[in-house]
Parts: sequence; C-alpha cells; structure tokens
Amino acid sequence: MKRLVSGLEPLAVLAALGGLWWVASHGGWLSPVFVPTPEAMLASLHAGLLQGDLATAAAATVQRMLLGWGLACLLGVVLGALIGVSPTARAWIQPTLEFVRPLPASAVLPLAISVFGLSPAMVLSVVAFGAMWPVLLSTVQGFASLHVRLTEVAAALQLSRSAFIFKVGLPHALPDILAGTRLALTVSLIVAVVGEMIASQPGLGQALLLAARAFRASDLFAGIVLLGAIGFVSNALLALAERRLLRWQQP
Amino acid sequence: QAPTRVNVGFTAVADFVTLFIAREEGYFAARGLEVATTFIPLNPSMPAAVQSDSLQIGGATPSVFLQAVDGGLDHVVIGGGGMTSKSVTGVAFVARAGSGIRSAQDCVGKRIGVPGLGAYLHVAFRAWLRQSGVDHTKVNFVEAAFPQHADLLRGGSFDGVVTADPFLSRIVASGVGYVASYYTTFQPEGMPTILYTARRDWAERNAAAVKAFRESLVQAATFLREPKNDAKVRAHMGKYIKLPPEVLATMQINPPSPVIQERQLQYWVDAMREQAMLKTTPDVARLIVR
Amino acid sequence: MLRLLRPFVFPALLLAALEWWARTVGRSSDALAPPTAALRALAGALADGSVVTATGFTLGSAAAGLGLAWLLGVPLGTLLGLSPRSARMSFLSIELLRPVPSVALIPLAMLLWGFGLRMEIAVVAFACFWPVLVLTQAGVRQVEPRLLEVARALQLSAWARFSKIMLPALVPRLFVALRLGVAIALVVAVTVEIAANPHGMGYAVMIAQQSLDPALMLGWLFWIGLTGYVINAGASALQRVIARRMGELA
Amino acid sequence: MSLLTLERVAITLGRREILSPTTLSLRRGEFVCVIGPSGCGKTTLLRAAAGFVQPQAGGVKLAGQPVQGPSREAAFVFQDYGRALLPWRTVAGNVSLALEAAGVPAAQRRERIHRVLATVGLAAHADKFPAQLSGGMQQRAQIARCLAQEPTLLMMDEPFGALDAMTRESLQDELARLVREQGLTVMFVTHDLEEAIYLGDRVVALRANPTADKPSLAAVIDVDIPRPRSQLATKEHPEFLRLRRELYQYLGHH
Amino acid sequence: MSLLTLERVAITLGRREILSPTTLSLRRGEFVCVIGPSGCGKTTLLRAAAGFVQPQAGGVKLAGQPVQGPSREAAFVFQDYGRALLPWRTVAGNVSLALEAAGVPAAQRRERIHRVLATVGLAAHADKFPAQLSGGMQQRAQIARCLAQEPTLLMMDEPFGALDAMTRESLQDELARLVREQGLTVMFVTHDLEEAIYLGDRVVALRANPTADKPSLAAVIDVDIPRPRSQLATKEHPEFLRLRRELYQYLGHH
Ligand SMILES: Nc1ncnc2c1ncn2[C@@H]1O[C@H](COP(=O)(O)OP(=O)(O)OP(=O)(O)O)[C@@H](O)[C@H]1O
Ligand SMILES: Nc1ncnc2c1ncn2[C@@H]1O[C@H](COP(=O)(O)OP(=O)(O)OP(=O)(O)O)[C@@H](O)[C@H]1O
Ligand SMILES: [Mg+2]
Ligand SMILES: [Mg+2]
Repeated sequence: MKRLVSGLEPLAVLAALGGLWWVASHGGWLSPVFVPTPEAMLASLHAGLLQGDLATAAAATVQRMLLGWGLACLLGVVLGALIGVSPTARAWIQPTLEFVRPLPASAVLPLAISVFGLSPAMVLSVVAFGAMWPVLLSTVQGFASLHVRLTEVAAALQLSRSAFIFKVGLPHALPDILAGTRLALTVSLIVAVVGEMIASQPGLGQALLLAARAFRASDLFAGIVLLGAIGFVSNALLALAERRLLRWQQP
Repeated sequence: QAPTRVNVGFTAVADFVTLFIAREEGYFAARGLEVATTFIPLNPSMPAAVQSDSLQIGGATPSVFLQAVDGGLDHVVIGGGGMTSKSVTGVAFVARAGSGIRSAQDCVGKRIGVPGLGAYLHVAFRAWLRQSGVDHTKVNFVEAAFPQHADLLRGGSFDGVVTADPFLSRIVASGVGYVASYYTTFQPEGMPTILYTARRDWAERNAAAVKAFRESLVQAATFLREPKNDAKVRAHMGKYIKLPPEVLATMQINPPSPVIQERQLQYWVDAMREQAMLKTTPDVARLIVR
Repeated sequence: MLRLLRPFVFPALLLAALEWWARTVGRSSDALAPPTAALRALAGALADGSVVTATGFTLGSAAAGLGLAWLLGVPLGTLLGLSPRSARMSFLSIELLRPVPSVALIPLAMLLWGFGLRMEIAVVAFACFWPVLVLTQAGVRQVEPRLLEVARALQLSAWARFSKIMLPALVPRLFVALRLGVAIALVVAVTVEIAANPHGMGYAVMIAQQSLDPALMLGWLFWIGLTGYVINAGASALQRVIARRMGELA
Repeated sequence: MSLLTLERVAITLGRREILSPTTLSLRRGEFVCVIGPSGCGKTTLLRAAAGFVQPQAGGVKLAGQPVQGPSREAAFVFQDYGRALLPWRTVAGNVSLALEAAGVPAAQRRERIHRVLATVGLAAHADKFPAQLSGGMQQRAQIARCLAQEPTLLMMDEPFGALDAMTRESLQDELARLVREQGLTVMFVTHDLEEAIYLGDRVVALRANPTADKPSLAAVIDVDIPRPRSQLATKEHPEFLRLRRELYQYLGHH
Repeated sequence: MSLLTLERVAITLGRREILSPTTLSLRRGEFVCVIGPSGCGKTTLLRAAAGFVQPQAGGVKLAGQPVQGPSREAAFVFQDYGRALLPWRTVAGNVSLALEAAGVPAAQRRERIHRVLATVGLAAHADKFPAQLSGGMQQRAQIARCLAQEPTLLMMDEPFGALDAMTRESLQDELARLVREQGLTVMFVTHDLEEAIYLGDRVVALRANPTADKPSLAAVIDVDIPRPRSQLATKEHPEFLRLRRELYQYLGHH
C-alpha cells in the first residue's frame, strides 16, 4: 500500500502541472494560438503518431541523439581524463577547448555546413561536440576533487598512468561523470533538435520548426511533449544504470 | 495632435524599398506618422513580433502571413511592398553543373535547396512544379540559407537550389551551377511578395495611421517608378540593407504594390491550399483593411 | 617561451587551415572568408563602437538569465539532494521538462514578451536552470556524510546547515555548474538573438550574414568565442582564489 | 537519577546483528567508558545513544525524553577526525561553528574560542586550516568544538587514539577536571584498557559477534578508585591493577 | 649496510621550520620506531623518507639511489586510514590494487589477498566496502594492502592507533614475525612509547618546535632486548622498564 502511494506521488505532481496547464489554457490566460489546450495537444500527438510523420521524425531524432551522446561521452571522458591527469595536455589543449566551447551551434553550424557540406554525419559531429562539455567538465572536476591521500596511495603503489586513470581517477570521478552524462544526454537531444532545425535534417527539430512557422501550436506542443517523453525515458534508463554503478555510495 | 509612433519590421530584401523611400523622403512625417524600423533577420518571426506589440507593423511574406492567420492570429493586411513581374530575373532555379537538370521533370528525386521551407520562394517554386505537371512531394527539399547555396552546390550536397541575386549571379559566374529556369517569370504578374500586416485591433484603433501609412507607400511607389530617382532609391535602400555597393547598384527591384487587392491575396491562398499548407480557407475580404 | 606559446598552437593551426581553405577551395564561398579578413572586419567594428553595445546586451541578458537560473536552481537542487522523497516526487516532471530545447520556446517567449531583454532572459534562464539543478543535486549527495552528522549534532537550523555546511562543500561543484552555465547562457543568448531578438552579438552576426559580409560574420564569431573564453578564464581564476581561501592546499 | 538510558537497544546493519539487546544507563555526572575489540560495535552503540541511528529494537532516553535525533545537549567526538572538520574553516572557525549553532553573539565568541583552544593546546594554531594540522591536532580541534558546545553529555569515540602519551595524559587529566567542575556526564569509547579504568566511574565491556547466550554486553565493572586521580599514583593503585587484570581476562576470553 | 639514509633532511611548511636538519639511517632488516609529541613532525619525516615531499634541504637515499618519489619497494601505511582506501572497492578489491599495480596475474591474486587478509584478521570481511567497516577494520585493510605489496621497506604512520589492545598486540606480534621472516626493514611512527620499545631495534625521539641548539632529533636509543619478544616477558624485562623511563623523561623535558 505504502509503495503504491509513493509510486503514485510523481504522477500526482505531474497531473497537478497538467491541471495548471488546463486551467491556464481554458481560463483564457494564454492565447490558444500559442499555447494550445492539453486536449488539442493530445489530439495532435495522437494523429501525428498514428498517421503523421511524428513517429518517424521521433525515431530519426532519437537515433541522432543516442549516437551523438555516445560519441560525446567517449570524447568527453577521454579528453577530460587526459586533462585531469596530465598537466601537459592541460596546457596544450584546454585553452583551445575553452575557446571553442562558448561558440553557439546556431552560429557555427552554417560555417560547418559551408566547409563540410550538409550531411547527417556533419550534424552528428556537431551534436557530439555540443554535448561533450558536461561530460568533459565533470570528468575534469572528478579528477580534481580526488583527495590527495588517494593520489599518494597511487604514487606509493607506482600505479602506471593508465592504471591510475582506470582504477583510481575514473571510479572516483564516476558520480560526477554520470551526472555529466545525464546532462549530456539532454544536451545531445537539444543539439540534435537544433541541428535538425538549422541543417534541415528530417526529425523532430524540423517538425517543430515547421509547426512553429505555421503557427500550429498543438503540433508544436505535441512535438515538445514527445521530446520530453524521449528525454524522460532515456534518462530513467540512465538513472537505473547509475544506481547500479554507484552501489558503494549507499551501503 | 501628437504624431503616432509605429515600429515597422523589415527583412533584407528590395521589396521593402517603398518603406525606405517613404521614410527617407519624409512622407510619413508629413502625415503625422513617426515611423521607426527594425531589421528582422528571419521573416517567420514577423507575426510573433507584431502579436507581442514589439512591432506595430510587420512586413511578412504572403506565406508567413497566411500561415499565421491560419493558425488563429487575428492579423490584417494594411498595405503591400513589391510584386511579381515577368521582367525580373533576380530569382531562379539553379542546377549544379553536371547534374543534367533542365526541366521541372528532372527535379523528381533530387535534393533541392531552398532558403526556407514553406517560405515565399519555396511556395512559388512548388507552384511552378505543379504548373509543369510535377508532383512536388517527389522532390526532396532541404533548407539552407542563401550564402551557403554556392558551397553546398560545389560540395555536391545539393543538386539544385532556388536562389536569388546576388548569390544567383555569383554561382553562375563561378561555374558551379547554371540557371535551369527563371521560374518566377511563369508566375502571373502583379502578385504581392511582401504584405504589411498589423493586429486587427491595432488597425481598427489606429485607422487614421493605417490610412496615412498606405498613402505614404503609394506616394513612395510613384517616386520609385520615376527612372530619374533611381540613384536616390538605391541610396535610400543602402541605408537599411547593408550590401556591397556593386550589389546594390545592379540589384533588380520588383515593381511596387502598395495597395493590396483581394484577388492578389487569393492567388496565394489558392497556391498554398494546393500545397496543403493551410487547414482553413481564409476569407481574404476580411483580411484586408482599406 | 615555448611554455607560453603552447595554448596557442592548436588555435593557430586551426586558423591557418581555415585561411588556406578560404583562399583555395572556398574562394567563391559566400559564407566564409579568410580569418585575416575577419580580423580586419572585427577591428573595424571595434573602432565604430558597435561591438561594445552588442556585447553589453548579450552579456547582460546572459548574466541575468544565469543569475535567475541559479537563484531558483541551487535551492531546489539542494532540497532535491537532501530529501529523497521530494526528489522522487519531482523526478518525472523534471525529466519531462528538462529535454525541452530552449530554442523551441523562442516563439512562445516572443509572443509573451516581444523583443528585448525580458524574453531573452527568460529563455536563457530556462536553459541554464536544468544543469544547475542537476549538478547541485549531484553535488549535495556527495557532501561528506560525516559533516552532515556534525550539523545534526549541533542541531544547526535548516538555513545554517545550508549556508555553513552545504554551500561551502558545494562550492567546487557549483563552479562546474557555473562554468557550464556561463557557456550555455552565452550560447543560448546568441541563439535567441540569431533566431528572433534584434539585439546583441547574435543579431550582429545575422546582419553581417545578410549584408553579404562573411568576413564580418566570422569576425563576430571570433569575438563571441573570445568573450566566452575571457569570461571562463575569469571564472577559473575566481575558482582558484576561492579554493585557496577555503583551505584546499594541494 | 539517570541522564541517559538505553533500553534493550539492538542494532542490525545489513543482515548482521551488530549489537544484541543492550541495557545501560548513565547517571548524571557519571563517566562511563566502553571498551571492546575492534569491530565489536562500540561506535555503533555510541551512535545509537546519540540518536544518529535509530535502533531496530529498544529505545534511548535523554533526561527522560525519548531520543529522536542528535541534540545539542550532547556533544559527539567522531572517531574519524579527518572527516569531521569543515576543511574550509580554520581551527577557530570550526570551533566557532558550535557557538554559532548555539546562537552565541559574535562579540563573545572570540574569547570562548580562545579558551577552549587553550584547553586542548591549540591556541597557537587557531588560524590554520585542518589540512595544515597533524592528525593529533585535528582530533584536538574536534574536541575543542565539542567543548565549546558546553554540553551536559559528552560522547567521545576514541578521542585520544591519535595522540602521543604526553598529550594524551594531559588531555585525560584536563577532561577529568572539566567533568568534575562542570558536572558533565561522559560516555567514552576507547580501545585502551588503562585509559578506560583511569577515567571511568564504570567500564562497559562489549564483545564481538554476540550470540543468544553471549550478548554484546560482556561486563559492567565499577571503578572504585578515589578522585581526583593522578597519572602516577592511580596507575599504581592496587584496585587499578586488579581491574586491569580482570578486564584483560574478560576481553581475552571474549 | 644501510637501506634508507636521510642526510641532513630539513623541512619547512608555510613559513615554519617543521623539521630541522635530521640525519638518520636504517640498516637493512632494522626496525626503527619514531616517537614524539603530537604535531612534532613525525608524519612529515616519514613522508619525506618515502618521497612524498621533497625536503627543502638534504637528501634521502633508498638502497643508495636518491629518492625522487615513492617507490613500490616501500609500502606506506597512512595515518588517516579513512581516506587511504578506495571507497568504491571492497576490502579485497583494495588489497587487490597493490597486486594489480605489481602486475600479479589475476589467477594468483585471490589466494594472496586471502592470505594477507587472514594475517590482519579481516578474512571474514573481504567483501565489505570501506564505509561498512569500523575504524580499526579500515586501518587493518590498509595494512593488508601494504603487506600485499611485499615491500622491502615498510613505512607505517601510527598504524595501530585505532586498534584495541588485543588486536593491537596480536598485530604487533604478527608484524614482528613478518619482519623477521622476510627480513623487512621498518620505519614505524607511533605515539605509544611501549609500542616503540617493544617493536623497535632503535627508537628515534623527535621534539616539537626545534631551535638551533635543540634540533628535531632529540635522541636515538638502541633497544637491546633479545628477539623474539613476547608481550608478557618483554614488557617486564628490566631493559624495557629502563628504556621506558629514560624515554619518558626525554619526552617530558622535550
Ligand atoms: N553500514 C554498515 N553496513 C554493514 N555493516 C556495518 C556498517 N557499518 C558498520 N558495520 C559493521 O558493524 C560492526 C561494528 O562497527 P563499529 O564501527 O561499531 O565497531 P567499533 O567497535 O567502533 O570498532 P573500532 O574500534 O574498530 O572502531 C563492524 O563489524 C562493521 O563491519
Ligand atoms: N600543509 C601544511 N602547511 C603548514 N603547516 C603544516 C602543513 N602540514 C603540516 N603542518 C604542520 O607541521 C607540523 C607537523 O605535522 P605532522 O603531521 O608531521 O605531525 P605529527 O608528528 O605526525 O603529529 P601527530 O602525532 O599528531 O600525527 C604540525 O605542526 C602541522 O601544523
Ligand atoms: Mg569505532
Ligand atoms: Mg602524524
């Protein structure tokens, strides 16, 4: 019984938010042109998933997101660990990364399109690039917050550089890295969508853009809700993995 | 009586030239209108800016305006910018060198770049395809901004682009592509390319200002038609649209259409309905304020 | 000497490659220009003062949006980190809202607030809020449990526990959130300006692009990167100073 | 009158029973020492008494009130001193935390901080950060914070384990003096038998791996050695030697 | 033949001279204990000997080679055991780390881990995470890791400080046995005088706040008590009692 209640609580919170939306859209606080009623959104969602292109668009976006995220994690952890353990790497590459980081995808994409052409691979690399930062930063942070005592333990055992990374640095940084990968997952979804908008690739991004241009608010919100659902499911899976990996934290 | 203040949004196309003339020649001021202008990079933001009262008047393309109305925004047309003309060859469908595209039929299954999906040039291009008996859903349209057209053609990402000057002439000159069709010349003459739009409630409350605005545009149109004013016109335009002087000097300017007739709007409604871009059938009579 | 040059080797190589590309393959490009031309164009913009106002607007709205995100995100993140129950209750709603791209909200923000500072701040705040929330929550869960027991033993008030134990312990992680947030805020602010808001650096990029001036556009991009770099370097320096003042020796 | 009462307190961690039902009560002003082999549950018992963990069975009462959680009345010296100090505050700042918690006005803090630091011999190191202190100094800083709290009940988990004999003996005597003067009640975990006898009014011996017929509480022994005690005289007192032998055997046989 | 030599090693931290120039050398197979009051620099000396800190003056040599940094030849038991274990590895995993570092093939690890864990009495807790261990158990886990390293030189910083008398005495004897059997050399910091005499071949006494005429190195005393020693007999040995008194006075007068 208690379990059931606690399982329903999150749904209750969500329902309350939905209720707020319903009241706001029906009470005339928001113009229906911009914010549709929940019913209208659901109708659009239903239609879009069953007959429209929403399902294929979502599948394309999910694929882009997952691939981009995988690449981002790989890049972020490798570069982050490199910067975390090696002062040389820090001196050589960190400034470049810090310079590139604040460049908005929206402004860089057109350049990338001009140089590399307009291909899915190009968009994918932009996604990976954009989503890499949270992983990279938290990996560096994870290494930096390592207590000196453990570095000394490693020094006393004369662990090789790679053994230090894999046996001390990365496990210690794991909670931070996992938090980073969770952020990166969201960012890669967002950048995938932005990329689809700017580089005109099939997917939810393009669907959202066209819906917004055509002032089809219910389609726009259906797309947004679908994005939320994609983000939620992927995040929940990641949270599950996180709990398994961080067992030692809650003995 | 204090002058009415209006903020008018424009994009970087020559169809706004009557707006620039009316402001620079003092036609607005003479009618008690204090007009400010804001450059809006992307035309689709125009209706939202008008709705939120950041702009009182927005220069939207017909497709943007009609989609906004279709979506439920209560906006109206109070005047017009340029209109189509068979003599204008500043817009064309350019095919990549070696692609072998010559006709509308050759476009089937190809990747064609357009400056905006659902935007003015795209709608017009699809209308041309239809007119030539080609199903536009069989053509693969991809959106890309004008300045990228040359690079994307060269890199082989696109088989053709729907583009406009000065990019058009540069692409052709560099040999990356060739003009497959000046497709806009197949369009009927005199169809508006830019509509000045406002919120209905604003237009009703400021009927005098709306009238003054349109009359200023008419006066500017007269000024524009006078060939001796050409240098002045281009100088005015250069103040608003920052283009290299050589581009400015040779740019083709669509003839003006300051007053919009129902049949002009109806042309676009029909074209867009044929392309399934509208859910409703807007009543054009209600959309134009006189 | 070499030590001082090391950070610039990769950027220099990158720029050289771009210069080469723009002068050979991309000669006829309308979207790209050689970096040397870009720098010249940027110098011109710096001279006429337009850079200062645009930079000021973008940074101002990015800072305000980030500040707002912090004001909301840190306390909420702390709460969620401390109370598993509230974390569980809000998990669903948060995870559903978090992936919504802020760019998808630009049209909505435009309609609600029109052009200007407010809509940009709102979109930036929305984008920065989630990373701040997630990182704070993760940070709170990693605070040394013994310190929390010290707080319990001293029966510190909720506020004292937050300000005297949580917050200082969180500082290193909050700096990660800050540095991430600064970059996101800047990126989103510029994106909002590119997509809709006719102010700031993003708008300048768009004007340059539409005026067929790729050199100026690249110049602006370089300037945006430089601004971000300087701000981030400032944040890192601040981080080091604070770490030292907080007794971190090694 | 008893200040702290543990009523059949039992604790299970994971699936193992760490502490079998244990009953114990501390009179006001009493000094009770807890000894036992490593891992037998001394820390666990002390944590339960302080309210850090809720026992699976039984209850704890402080001054007649059930203990729900830690209280400022009771100060707790943690065994792992390295983790119990705020690394971002100096020694003085760490002590100050207790005063801030009690709402002592800023004006009075300086003087009180100085006083307790002098008591533990850290007056010269007030402005150092924990990372700049030796292990023993960190532990003394923690003790100072607990003293600053001016508790009625002191719970100390191997507080002097990291100290050299000299410092340790002087702190033992200092603690005994404080306890006597201020009427403090102390629950003191140590692994040092002599320390337990020297300081305690009673010594509680725990055993590891309790079973039904061998509960955690192995023995409770009264220490009848007059106070004030002294390092030299007391440790040669016949009762001291007798108790030492007795307890040693207890622990030896478990 | 000396294995470890410290030549006029001096260390300044911040602006304070912690260790004035100290010369000391350990013969192969020798057991040297370092004692001194809390904060006098015992840990600092040991860290310098192990190569964790570079002394401001003087030099350290291990087997004739200048020490630049830590070496696997020398195992180091840290004073703050709570921080020296990898919290995400079990006890067995932590011990395994030393074997992995030395490149011991996986097949042999299990058995060796089991052996050292048995030595320190943790065989039953191999699968626990550090957070599930008592303080004393954590320290024993750290010692186990150092033993697994099979070093020639053991540096131990108050290794038995957190242990009860029984466990401590059994580990002392275990250590003495290992040292004898394997010919280990040990540098052992403790604050327990009796422990120092019981274990050491020599005892080095440090003093706090060194000055020009009172250097850090207060005394070096040879312990001429035959081995093997035993907890009962040795501690009643007249030499033991004499040394105890002598050192006590040394430390008492600083
Ligand atoms: N979180 C936990 N989960 C499972 N077992 C635990 C946990 N914490 C402690 N234990 C176990 O409880 C037992 C008692 O631990 P406790 O810390 O009370 O011992 P102690 O008597 O204080 O020992 P020491 O003198 O070494 O500090 C140990 O065997 C330990 O393994
Ligand atoms: N990073 C540092 N900066 C400044 N002073 C330091 C630093 N680390 C240690 N000290 C000082 O060095 C002195 C010696 O410290 P050390 O840890 O060597 O003492 P110790 O003899 O091991 O004491 P204990 O028995 O209490 O562990 C102490 O007074 C301490 O304050
Ligand atoms: Mg304990
Ligand atoms: Mg020490």
